[in-house]
Amino acid sequence: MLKAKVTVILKNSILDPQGSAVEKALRSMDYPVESVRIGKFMEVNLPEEARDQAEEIMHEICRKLLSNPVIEDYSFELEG
Amino acid sequence: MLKAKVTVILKNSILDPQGSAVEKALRSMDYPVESVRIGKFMEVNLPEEARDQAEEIMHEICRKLLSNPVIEDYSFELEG
Amino acid sequence: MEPKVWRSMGLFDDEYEKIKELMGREPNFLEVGIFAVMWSEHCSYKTSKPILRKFPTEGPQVLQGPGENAGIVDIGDELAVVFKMESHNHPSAIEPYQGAATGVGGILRDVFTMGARPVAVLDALRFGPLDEGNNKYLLSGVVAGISGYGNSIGIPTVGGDVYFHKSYSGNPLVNAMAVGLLEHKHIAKGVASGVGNPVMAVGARTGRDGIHGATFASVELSEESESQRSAVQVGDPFMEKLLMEACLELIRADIIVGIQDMGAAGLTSSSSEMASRGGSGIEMDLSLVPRRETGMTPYEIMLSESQERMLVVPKAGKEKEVEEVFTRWGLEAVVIGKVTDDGKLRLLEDGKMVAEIPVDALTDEAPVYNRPSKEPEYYQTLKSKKLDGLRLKDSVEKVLLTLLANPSVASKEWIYRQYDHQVGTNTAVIPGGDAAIIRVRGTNKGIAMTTDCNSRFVYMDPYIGGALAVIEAAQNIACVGARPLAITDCLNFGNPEKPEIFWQFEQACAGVAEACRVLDTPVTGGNVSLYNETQGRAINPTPMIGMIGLIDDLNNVLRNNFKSEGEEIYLLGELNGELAGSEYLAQWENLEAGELPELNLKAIRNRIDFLLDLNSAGHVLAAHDITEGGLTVALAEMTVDTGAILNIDTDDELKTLFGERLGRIIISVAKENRTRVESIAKAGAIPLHHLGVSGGSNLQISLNGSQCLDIPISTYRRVYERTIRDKME
Amino acid sequence: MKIGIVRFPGSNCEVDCFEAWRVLGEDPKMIWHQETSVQGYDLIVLPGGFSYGDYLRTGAIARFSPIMEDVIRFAKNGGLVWGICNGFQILTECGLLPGALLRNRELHFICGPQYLRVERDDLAYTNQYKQSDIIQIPVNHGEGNYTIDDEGLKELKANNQIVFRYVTAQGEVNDQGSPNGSRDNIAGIVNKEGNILGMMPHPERVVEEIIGGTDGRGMFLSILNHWERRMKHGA
Ligand SMILES: Nc1ncnc2c1ncn2[C@@H]1O[C@H](COP(=O)(O)OP(=O)(O)O)[C@@H](O)[C@H]1O
Ligand SMILES: [Mg+2]
Repeated sequence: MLKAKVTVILKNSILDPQGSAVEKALRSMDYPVESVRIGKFMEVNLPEEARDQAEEIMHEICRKLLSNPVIEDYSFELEG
Repeated sequence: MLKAKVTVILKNSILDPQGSAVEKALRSMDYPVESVRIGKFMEVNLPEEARDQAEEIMHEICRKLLSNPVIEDYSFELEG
Repeated sequence: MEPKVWRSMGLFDDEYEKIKELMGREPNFLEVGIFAVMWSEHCSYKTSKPILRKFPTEGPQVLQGPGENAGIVDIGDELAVVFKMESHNHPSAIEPYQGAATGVGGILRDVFTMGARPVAVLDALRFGPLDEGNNKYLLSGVVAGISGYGNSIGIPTVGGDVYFHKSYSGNPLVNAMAVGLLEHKHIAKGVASGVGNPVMAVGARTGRDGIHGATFASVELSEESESQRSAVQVGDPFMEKLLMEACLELIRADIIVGIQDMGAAGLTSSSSEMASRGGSGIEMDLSLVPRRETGMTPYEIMLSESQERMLVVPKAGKEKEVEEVFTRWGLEAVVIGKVTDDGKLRLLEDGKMVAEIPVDALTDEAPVYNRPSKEPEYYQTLKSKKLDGLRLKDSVEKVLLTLLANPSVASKEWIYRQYDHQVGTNTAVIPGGDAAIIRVRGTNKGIAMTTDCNSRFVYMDPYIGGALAVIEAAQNIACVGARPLAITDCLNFGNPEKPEIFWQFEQACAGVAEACRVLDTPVTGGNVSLYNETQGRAINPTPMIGMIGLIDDLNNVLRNNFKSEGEEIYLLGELNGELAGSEYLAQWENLEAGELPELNLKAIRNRIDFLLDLNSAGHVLAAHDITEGGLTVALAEMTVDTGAILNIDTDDELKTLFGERLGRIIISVAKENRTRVESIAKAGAIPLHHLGVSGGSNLQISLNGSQCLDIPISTYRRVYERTIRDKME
Repeated sequence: MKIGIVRFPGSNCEVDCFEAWRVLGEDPKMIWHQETSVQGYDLIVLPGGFSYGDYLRTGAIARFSPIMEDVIRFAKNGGLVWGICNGFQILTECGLLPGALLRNRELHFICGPQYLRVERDDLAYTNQYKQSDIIQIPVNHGEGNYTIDDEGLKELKANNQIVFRYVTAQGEVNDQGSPNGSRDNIAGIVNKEGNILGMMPHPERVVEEIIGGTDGRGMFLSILNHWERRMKHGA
C-alpha cells in the first residue's frame, strides 16, 4: 500500500488567528516561542495499483479538494 | 531559528468522521483511495537559545497544549 | 473464573454469586461482562431506584412517564412534547469537546428514537471558578463541543444554566436536555416484540469506543487490546443528522415495532431493554454487526459505545424497506438477529452460541440496594450559624458591581452566542430570557423550557434546596408567560456509598418530589449521575431540574426587561430576602451558611398562578424572578432599554437589597392597570409591593426616603456583559 | 416564481428558507443534492448549514455534489443563485464568487443579531432597500471571516460588488461593527453581473416578528419584485 502524507497550510499572506492564539497561550505558559502556524495534516492511503500515477493523482486531489488554492498551500510526500 | 514541525493525529481506534467524509468524497469523485485520516499540522518556531532544550520543550508543549493524549498522538521533527 | 475478573468489571462478590444462581451455572467471560454493565449503577439504578420511586410520575398531561427513552407530555391538538436530560460529566472532564458533544448527540437520540423531531437543546453546566486555568479550559472545550454538535446537526441550543463553584473543580457537570415535538400517532417505543421479527443495527459502524476502562484490567485481554482501548467517544453530528432524518422517516412509514438508541452499554442495554419491555427474547449473531475495526471480540462488540447507532425491530418482511430508507440517507442497516419467545438474550458468533442469558436476569433481577443514610455533621453547624446584625459593608453601588462581576451572576452571552439558538426559525424567546420558548408551527402555542438548580442551597439543606430547584424552574417558566407542565431531572451527587452523600440524595429527591406534587409537574424521566468526586471531595449535591411549560397564545409571551418609561414595578412575594446562602454572604462574608427560610410551596404556587392569570388577562408587561444577588441584581437585569426609579420602605436594607429567597418575582404593569392588579392580588391574598416606576437612564433606589443608589445603566451593563468574556479571552 | 432550494446532506437551514418563502406566499421546491438538473427554476437557493458536516473546509465537499454542476451552468448563464452562509461558502469554493471564508477572528462560532449596511439597492436581491439602510439580520457561523487579496478587493470595489457590510448600530464600518474580522467588513458580495449573491447573515431568520424581526423580508420581496418586472418586460 502507498501512503501520501499531505500538509496543508494557510498562505503566508493570510492571517492565522488560530496560530496566534496558540502562540499567545504558549507564551503565557512561559514557553520561549517565536511564532506558531496551524494547518492540516492528512494521510491518504492509495492502493498498490495506483503507484504509477500516485504523484499525479495526489496533486489533483490536493488542488481540487484537500486544499483551497485561494488561501492555502499544500505539499505531500509519498511513502511505501 | 529553530523550527518544529508537529503533526497531531487521532489515535487509530478513534473515529475520524472528517477523514471518513473526505474518503467518501474522493471515492465518489472516482479517485482510487483506500482510506484517509485527518489531523493537524503545526509549525512552532523557537528561538536559537532554546536549542538545547528544544526536544524537551516540544514534548511538553505537545502533551500539554497541542494534543489531548486521551485521543490523539503527536510527533514532531526539529529543523534548522 | 477468578474473582479479580468480575471485580475488575465492577461487580461485587455477592453479585457474582447471584448471577451464578440466576444462570444456574458458571457464566462465561462475555456473560459476566454483560451482567457487569447492566448491573452497573448507570444502567440499573441499583442505588437510586428506591428513592426515585417516590417521585410523582402521573398526571393527565403525562403520556409517557419514566421507563422509556424519554418522557412524553400532551400539549393538545394531538401534539406532544418529548424531553429528557442526561449527564456527560466524566467524559467531559477527560475530553471536554468530545465529552460534551457526544452528550448532546446521545440525548438527541433519546428524543428522536421516540418518534419526535428534536426542536431544542438545553445545557446545564457547572464548573470550578474561572480563576483556575483548567476550569477555563473545560468551559471553553465544553461550550465548543455543545456548539460543534448542536449547531451542526441543526437543532437550536436555546437555554440552560451555568454556575461556578469550587466544589466542581476537577469534576465539572455537563447535563444536556433535548426537547422534541411529535403527533400522538407517531409515538415510537423501545420495544422488541413479535416472534420472528428481525433485529437490525442501523447507523454508524461499531468500533472500540468507550468500552469501560475498568473491564480492561482483566486478565483475559491482551496487551494489544489495552493499547487499542479508548474511553472517549468521538461524535459525528453529520452522521447523526442523517440518522435522525432516516429514523423519523422510518417511524412515520409505520413499518417498525420498536426502536432504541445504543447509548450507554451500547448493544447490550438496547437489546436487553427492548426485549424486557416486549416480554420477549432476542437472538443476535455478532459476526453480522457492521464494524469499523478488525478483530473485534464479541465482548467488545457488545460493550462498544460507538455513537450514532440504533437498534431497530421492523415488522417481519419489512427489512428491505428499512434498508432502502437508510441507504437513501447514505447509511447502513443490517439484520443481525431476530425476536424470540424464550425470554433469552442469545448471542452467536458465526452461528456458534457464545452467550445465553435470561433477559429478566439483566433487567428486573438487577440488585437493589438500600444504602445507609446519615445526616452529615456540617448540616446543623451551617444551619445554626447566626447571621443577625450583619450590615452593608460597602456602598450599594460597589456591592452591585461586584455581584455582577461574579461569573455565576453575570450574563452568559459569551456562552450562548456560540450556540445556534435560532435554527428552525421557531425560537420565540432566545437565550437570555428567564426560559426559552419554541413556537409550535401551525398553532399559536409555544413550549417553554429551562434548567435550574442552585446547589449551594441544596448543600445547605438538601430537602429545601431540592424543592427550590423545582420552584426556580417553575418561576422561570411562568416569567415568560407559560404554565409549568412537567420535569425531567439529572441527579448529580457524590459517592452514594458514603451515608452522608446518600442522605443528601435522599433528602434532595424528597424535596424535588414534594415540589413537583404541589406544582403539578410530574417527573417524566431523568438520569442519575453518582460518584462525582475528585480526591474524595464530593461536588455540591446538584439535582438539576429540566422543566417544560406550555403557553397557549404566543401573543402573551412575557419579556424580562422594561421596554418603556412609566411601567409600574411591583414585587410579588416577600419584600425581604434572607442572607442565608446568598451571593452577598458568600462574597462579602465569605460564608455559605445560615438557615434557609421555611418552605411554603402552596403560597409560591399561588403566586405563580396569580402571575399567569394576570398575564392571560393581558395585564403584565414584564416579569423576572429574583435569584442570585437578590432584588438589586434582578432590577439591574431588567433595566436594559430604560432605567427605573424605586422607592421602598423597609425594616432591613441589606435583606431588601441583596437578600435571597425563592418565590419572589418582579413584574411591571401599565399605569392604567394598577388598581385592577392590586385588587386582584388583595382578593387572592397575594403579597404585592409597589416598588416604583421604569424610566430614565439610571437605576435609582431610595430606601425609606433616602437615595442609596443612582447608577447609569451603561456602567453596570458593561460589567454584567463583559465579565465572562474578559475572563475567557 | 419557481424557487428551488438545494438540500445537501448536512444542510440545516433549507427548511427555514422554505418556510420563509411560504410566509411571503411562494411555493418553493426542495432539490436533493443527487439530482442533476435545475432546469426550469427562476431562483436557486443554497441554504445554510453544515453540508457534509463541513468537514475539511466549509462547503468544500458540497461543491462536488451532483447537482452543483448544473447550478454552476445555471449561474453562468445568468440564473439567480443565492447562497446564504454555508451557501456562500460553497459559492466561493466552486469559484463562482471570489475570495474565501476563514475561521472567525475570535475563533469561535457566533450566533446573534447583527447590523448590516446595504451598499447596493439596484440588485435583484436588494431593490426594496435603500443604499445606506441599516438593517438587522442575524449571523450564525464559525467561519465567516471573508478574506480576499489586495488585487481582488480592488476589483470588488471597482465593480461595485460589495452588497452588505457589517456595521455598528450607528452604522460605522469598523472592527467593533464586525463580528468575525472580515476584510473591509464584507458581509455579502455579488458577481460582476449581479445574479450570484453570497452572504453570511441569515435573512430567512427575520421574516416574522414573533421570531425576532422582519428586516430580512426586503430581500425576499426584492427578488419577487425583480422577477415580476422581468416577466412584464419579457411579455
Ligand atoms: N432521575 C430520574 N428520575 C426519573 N426517572 C429516571 C431518573 N433517572 C432515570 N430515570 C428513568 O429510568 C429510565 C432509564 O434511564 P437511562 O438508563 O438513563 O436511559 P438511557 O438508556 O437513555 O441512558 C429512563 O426511562 C429514565 O427516564
Ligand atoms: Mg436511552
